[in-house]
Amino acid sequence: MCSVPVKKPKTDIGPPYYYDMLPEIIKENYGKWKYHEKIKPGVLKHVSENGAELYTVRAGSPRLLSIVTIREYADLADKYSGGHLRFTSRHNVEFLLSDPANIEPLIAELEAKGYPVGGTGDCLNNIIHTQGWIHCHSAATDASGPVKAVMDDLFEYFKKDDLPAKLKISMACCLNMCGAVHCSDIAFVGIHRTVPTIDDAGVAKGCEIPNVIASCPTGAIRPNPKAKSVMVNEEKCMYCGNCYTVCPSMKIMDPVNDGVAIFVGGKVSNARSGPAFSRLAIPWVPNTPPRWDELVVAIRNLVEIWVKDARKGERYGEWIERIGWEKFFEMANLPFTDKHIDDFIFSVPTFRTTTNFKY
Amino acid sequence: MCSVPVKKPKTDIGPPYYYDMLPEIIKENYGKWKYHEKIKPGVLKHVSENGAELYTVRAGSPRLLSIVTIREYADLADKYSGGHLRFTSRHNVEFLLSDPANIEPLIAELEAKGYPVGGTGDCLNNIIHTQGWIHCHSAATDASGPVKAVMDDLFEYFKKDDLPAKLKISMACCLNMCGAVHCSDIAFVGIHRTVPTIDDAGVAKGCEIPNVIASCPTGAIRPNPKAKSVMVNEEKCMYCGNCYTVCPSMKIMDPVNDGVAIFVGGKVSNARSGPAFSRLAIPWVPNTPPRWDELVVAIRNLVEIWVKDARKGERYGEWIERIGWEKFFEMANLPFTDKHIDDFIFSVPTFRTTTNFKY
Amino acid sequence: MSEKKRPLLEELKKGPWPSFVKEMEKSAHNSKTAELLDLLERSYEDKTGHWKHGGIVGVTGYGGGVIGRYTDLPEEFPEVREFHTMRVNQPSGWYYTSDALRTLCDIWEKHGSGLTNMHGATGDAILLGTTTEHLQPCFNDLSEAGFDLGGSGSNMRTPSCCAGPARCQNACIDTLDLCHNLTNTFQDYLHRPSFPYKFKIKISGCANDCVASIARADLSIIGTWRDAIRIDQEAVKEYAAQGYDIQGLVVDKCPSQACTYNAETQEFTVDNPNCVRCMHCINKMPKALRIGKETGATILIGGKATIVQSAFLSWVIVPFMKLEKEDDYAELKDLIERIWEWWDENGKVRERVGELIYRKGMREFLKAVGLPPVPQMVKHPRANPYFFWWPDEIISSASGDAEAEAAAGAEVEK
Amino acid sequence: MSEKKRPLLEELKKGPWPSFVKEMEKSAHNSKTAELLDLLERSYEDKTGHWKHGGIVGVTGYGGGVIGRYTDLPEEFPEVREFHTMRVNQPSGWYYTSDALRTLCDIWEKHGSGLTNMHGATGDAILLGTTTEHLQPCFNDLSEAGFDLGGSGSNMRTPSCCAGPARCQNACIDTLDLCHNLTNTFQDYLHRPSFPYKFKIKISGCANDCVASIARADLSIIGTWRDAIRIDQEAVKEYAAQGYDIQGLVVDKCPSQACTYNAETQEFTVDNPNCVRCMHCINKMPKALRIGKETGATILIGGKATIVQSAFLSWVIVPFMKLEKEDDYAELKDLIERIWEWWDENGKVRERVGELIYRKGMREFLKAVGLPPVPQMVKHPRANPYFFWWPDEIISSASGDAEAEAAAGAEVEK
Repeated sequence: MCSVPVKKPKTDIGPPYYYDMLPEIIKENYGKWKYHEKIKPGVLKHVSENGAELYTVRAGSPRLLSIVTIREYADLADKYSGGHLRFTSRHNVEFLLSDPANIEPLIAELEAKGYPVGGTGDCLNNIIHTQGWIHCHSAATDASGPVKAVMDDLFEYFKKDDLPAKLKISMACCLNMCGAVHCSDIAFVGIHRTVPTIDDAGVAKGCEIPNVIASCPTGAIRPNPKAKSVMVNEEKCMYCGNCYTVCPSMKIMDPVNDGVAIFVGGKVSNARSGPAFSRLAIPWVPNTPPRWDELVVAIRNLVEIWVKDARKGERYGEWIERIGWEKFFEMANLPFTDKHIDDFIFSVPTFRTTTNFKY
Repeated sequence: MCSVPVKKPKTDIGPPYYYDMLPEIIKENYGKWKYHEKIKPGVLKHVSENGAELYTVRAGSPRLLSIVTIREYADLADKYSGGHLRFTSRHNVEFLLSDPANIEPLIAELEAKGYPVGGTGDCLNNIIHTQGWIHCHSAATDASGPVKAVMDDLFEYFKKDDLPAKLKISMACCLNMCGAVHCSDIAFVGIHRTVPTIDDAGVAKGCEIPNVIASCPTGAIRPNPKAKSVMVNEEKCMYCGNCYTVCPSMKIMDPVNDGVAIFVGGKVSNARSGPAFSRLAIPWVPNTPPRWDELVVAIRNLVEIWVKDARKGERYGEWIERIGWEKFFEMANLPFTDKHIDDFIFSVPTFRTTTNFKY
Repeated sequence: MSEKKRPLLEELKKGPWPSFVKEMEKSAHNSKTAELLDLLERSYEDKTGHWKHGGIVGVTGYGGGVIGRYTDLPEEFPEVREFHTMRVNQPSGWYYTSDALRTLCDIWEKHGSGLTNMHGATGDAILLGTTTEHLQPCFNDLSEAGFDLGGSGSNMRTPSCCAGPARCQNACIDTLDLCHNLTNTFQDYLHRPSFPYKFKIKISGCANDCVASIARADLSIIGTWRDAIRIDQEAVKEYAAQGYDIQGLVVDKCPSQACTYNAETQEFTVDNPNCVRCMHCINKMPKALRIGKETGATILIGGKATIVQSAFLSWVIVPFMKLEKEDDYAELKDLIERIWEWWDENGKVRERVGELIYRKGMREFLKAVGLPPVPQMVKHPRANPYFFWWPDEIISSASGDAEAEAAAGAEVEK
Repeated sequence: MSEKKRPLLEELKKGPWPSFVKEMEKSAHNSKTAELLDLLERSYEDKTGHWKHGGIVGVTGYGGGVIGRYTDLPEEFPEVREFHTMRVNQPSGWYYTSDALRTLCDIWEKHGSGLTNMHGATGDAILLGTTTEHLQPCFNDLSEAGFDLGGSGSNMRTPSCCAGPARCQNACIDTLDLCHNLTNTFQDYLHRPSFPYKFKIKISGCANDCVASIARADLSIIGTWRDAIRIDQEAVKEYAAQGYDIQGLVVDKCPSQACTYNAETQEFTVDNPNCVRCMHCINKMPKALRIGKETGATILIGGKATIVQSAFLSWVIVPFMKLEKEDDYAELKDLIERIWEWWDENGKVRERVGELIYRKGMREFLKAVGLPPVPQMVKHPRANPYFFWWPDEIISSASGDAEAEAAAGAEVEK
């Protein structure tokens, strides 16, 4: 046999050098930016110490991108921004323009192609999210679908920057909570609600039992020596699915009972107050593809009460901090349940150890 | 033999009826008090809805009282307050006067007998404390002695009510922290610093080994089946002495290494901010009877920096909250050590999860 | 005699604060007390205590109220070979007549060292130092004179309370009556230890919490109100006239920004729905501001000192409960008994109720004692998604189950 | 074809937000992507995912960078029987030229589904869906074109950073250079899993933390400064002239009350020693206020998402570190290696470094990595008295031991 010799690939070459990706205006003003202004939703202007002006036009994306779209981005960049663009950590694309005359034509073309411009300043930013049913083995719900449904509903807020403050919504399709879902103004998370179904033969054959036992945050898994498998203590299991990640024979999916939990009030920035975790608002809404109507309504409600009541400059959590969680539940017209009360490792510091509260 | 028949005592009769202890003016105005005023340090005036005026004169005590003193109190009460008095939760005695003309003569007589009048409003109140070497089996230091030494040194502040706010100091002679030592403006606590010395024979004979093992907050005790006793993991033991309480053969006293730790910034009242724990300021000062000079100097320093820097109305912890712990350690000229960083159950929520701090 | 024999303690007779050494010397004609001084001098030399506990001592019919204490140097100090403590249940609010105090002193002169604590951290009057053989006669005399013992060990400890409506305008509940009532109702739990561990009840009339109930009691009862703060605008004007900084010292320090003061009209207002009733403004302007009229108490649970799982402050379990003398505080007592029942059934040895709730979770506790979860129980809801579902909240078939959905709180207002 | 076959997904082509279904259809000439749509429709019907992981796949010489993925319905959907992900290490700050993007697209058209994420939460460009046999050829093409794989599994994950000094006036450090440098320095740790679990590094140029490093990274590097905020008083006056509410929106919201504004002189001042550098005032008045000149970074540790011990935010371990290009970031790299060494030695399988520190205590961690304890590491010191002593802090004999006393921090300033 005669095979074409394959050149051995170079390994460990590291990522492409970022500097080679930068437009001239950035190379000239690298580290010399003085301030920026918000021109309008989706458009920023950075001014450097020597007066150079850089314009950024931001457009939202569905995160899942076809190479067809990426090539369209490339074409737009060639046409309007000298071939230079970047992506943000929240799945937006940003074109880096040195000529302000190109701003409006670029926006027009983006919008015409269905790529909305917005998401800067006191806008709703794009929802950061995970893979869901498109690719994830442990997803308790889809990701792209619920995100699309919610963004369709809240679309106006992506385009307007007159919210009380930034609004960052995040989504994770299971308790692993990939991405900073635990620190968002509003976060929604796929959850399971039933204990795993154990395939004893599968466990015996394919899983390392000590690892399965160690994977459980609440110590609910113990050996089942007879079956060379494990058992789950139903009272201790809180359906996180970590055992399923370690051992696929601990099936955690339950199409009827899986659903979505909604958390509110987190933030990452240190501005004013330090970073904060999102806190449970709604323990469960059902999984209702294709458009997750209950979820969409619930999130719209959570957004609206904040828009209506918050003072200028108050992030979601800062607003709740001021009015109190008891008022939040009242205003949101949400039941407060035993699920809202922490019972995990650090529960005690969350208890109200004061008589200072509102009725 | 002929014995006098003993009458079988009544049990479960409950405490004396408080109402029988009250002076007429209180019975007449019970539940009808309208407001009170601070007349001067140690003297309060309560005014009722119908205009009645009740005067309270408060005097400090060393908590350990001889019946000789209590009889003196009784005589003073007969002379000045119609035979009525009460005690406070901080070891003060309070005479309840209806005739304001009796205030000054009572004070004069109290002071002449060595019972200082003061401790109200923005004063240093009496130190609440435990038994120490006078009576406690688990004391890591004496209680009455250090308290006497500190109160002698801070005496002026018991007599003046111009501190930034109330100042409540508490003392406990071991980690059991009897009394609300964990929630005081300044708290000092007897601590051990070495692992218990195990008397195996004593453990085998006198202690229930499962209880000894369960008593350890850090799981540092395990069985020693050979000796029918237990062993202590030196790396896990933090010298709380709880095992000693359960089993006297786990000797925890160490005269050379035992000493006193000092905590600051706690409060109990819900006024403004909710109740708060005191936090570690000084991990150890040595046990130096008879007058604990190092302790006295350390507490004086802690008081003075607050007196000097706090704004009117700021309790100790509120002051630190405003300036920040990093400034507190600087101002107090105290080293910050690895002991100050929590490593027990609820440690993680105490870590600085923000870049917001001062240098 | 003392100066030569006890040079270290002699140092503690100096200084302006009342000296406990002098107190002990006042009773030093009692041979026990004299030897206690010598033993204490020894501790000052050794830098260690010389006491052992253990050995069950008590009085007939009671399992608590007496703390056995023995020196570990009985040969050298035979008089304090036994030196037990008796806890005497104080009258509510620590009010006494001089006669009641003298009666107590006489009994203690007859049976003990003559040393006391007025009072101990438990609330009891502490009679410090007697022998085993004196315990029963001393109790008999106490009982005859109308005194009873307090609690010790794994039982309900002696309840205690603040000065209350007898001498405080802020008392939202009759702390004295409630304390007396609970103490008498639960005599059996007080005297006969049958719990996993100690259980403390402390009652404060308002959020100033003068008995530190939130820090020191497993069950903390703290008076509050649910209507409006009463404002006497004329008295506000008087404060203003005296140059009092109402804006700076009162309004600016309101934790929920519920106060306002109009410097021009000298009018003070409270946004009552947003007031958290912290007492600050009332404390600062007692002549002008008063608690509301519709009063009751907040009930909190779990407070304890350091051992074992570190100190806990009590947390809210009932935001507001009317406490009615008329029905003998039935609702509160019923709740207390349900709490004890659950704790008794589930608690390990030496596990405080707060530690048990931490271990089992509030949801188990609330369900067992029949309290509804409310946001006032938490500073903020949980951050983790690790919550449990009750079997009746789970949908049993693919056809759906409307009831379970409703139980799960899934409804959304349209 | 699609409308009849995929009615549920069809619903998600409606509405103003860009549709991921349309994106998929753009690449549906690829048979994998077409079948992925069908499989997704099935998931929408079933309300469950249809993916399995497991089965080690990868490229020669690497232990990570590829995520194996298989459908659990391989008979029905043979085209996605294997549907692996490749993580491509992004350029610092996600800056691209159009050519670089086209290169990536061409490679992915040749070897995969044509679907991507730009970018995943890890920071990498995600190439979504290929077969085992394409992995090595795809990698070869990527490498040839100047791209490398990112991390996955128990290794250093792909470092990422914010837009940095290329497009932000707040960048206190050169996040882009630092990210590139660390990524290259630690290539071996990135590609060959040898840690107890994943280790993420994220770098933000200022406390606004645009890459959420404090929430998402085990090691969070956040730019800051230690001198004074720069104030352009003329620009302040311009804000004032435009009617901007400087007092209400800037000064009153300063968390440490370190700003003042004099409405008469229109002067803005910062009390820098009491400033916590939170960025609020700078964010609100970017034309007038700038970060200081003496810049560096705060280093924090322990951030992670929920599993296992609930989510942690990173906490401070070095309040301020100069990060010098000149010395190749030697101090930081040295610290990172010491952290890895301790974690590697002490961590259990799947134990994140923050969880290990929780288990062992900060004192063990600090000693091992050689960092001094400072108050900036905590919100407040411990409340419990359960602290440990090192052997050399204990006095060994009754004669005393001055060194141990000093080590214990017992000195008091007179």
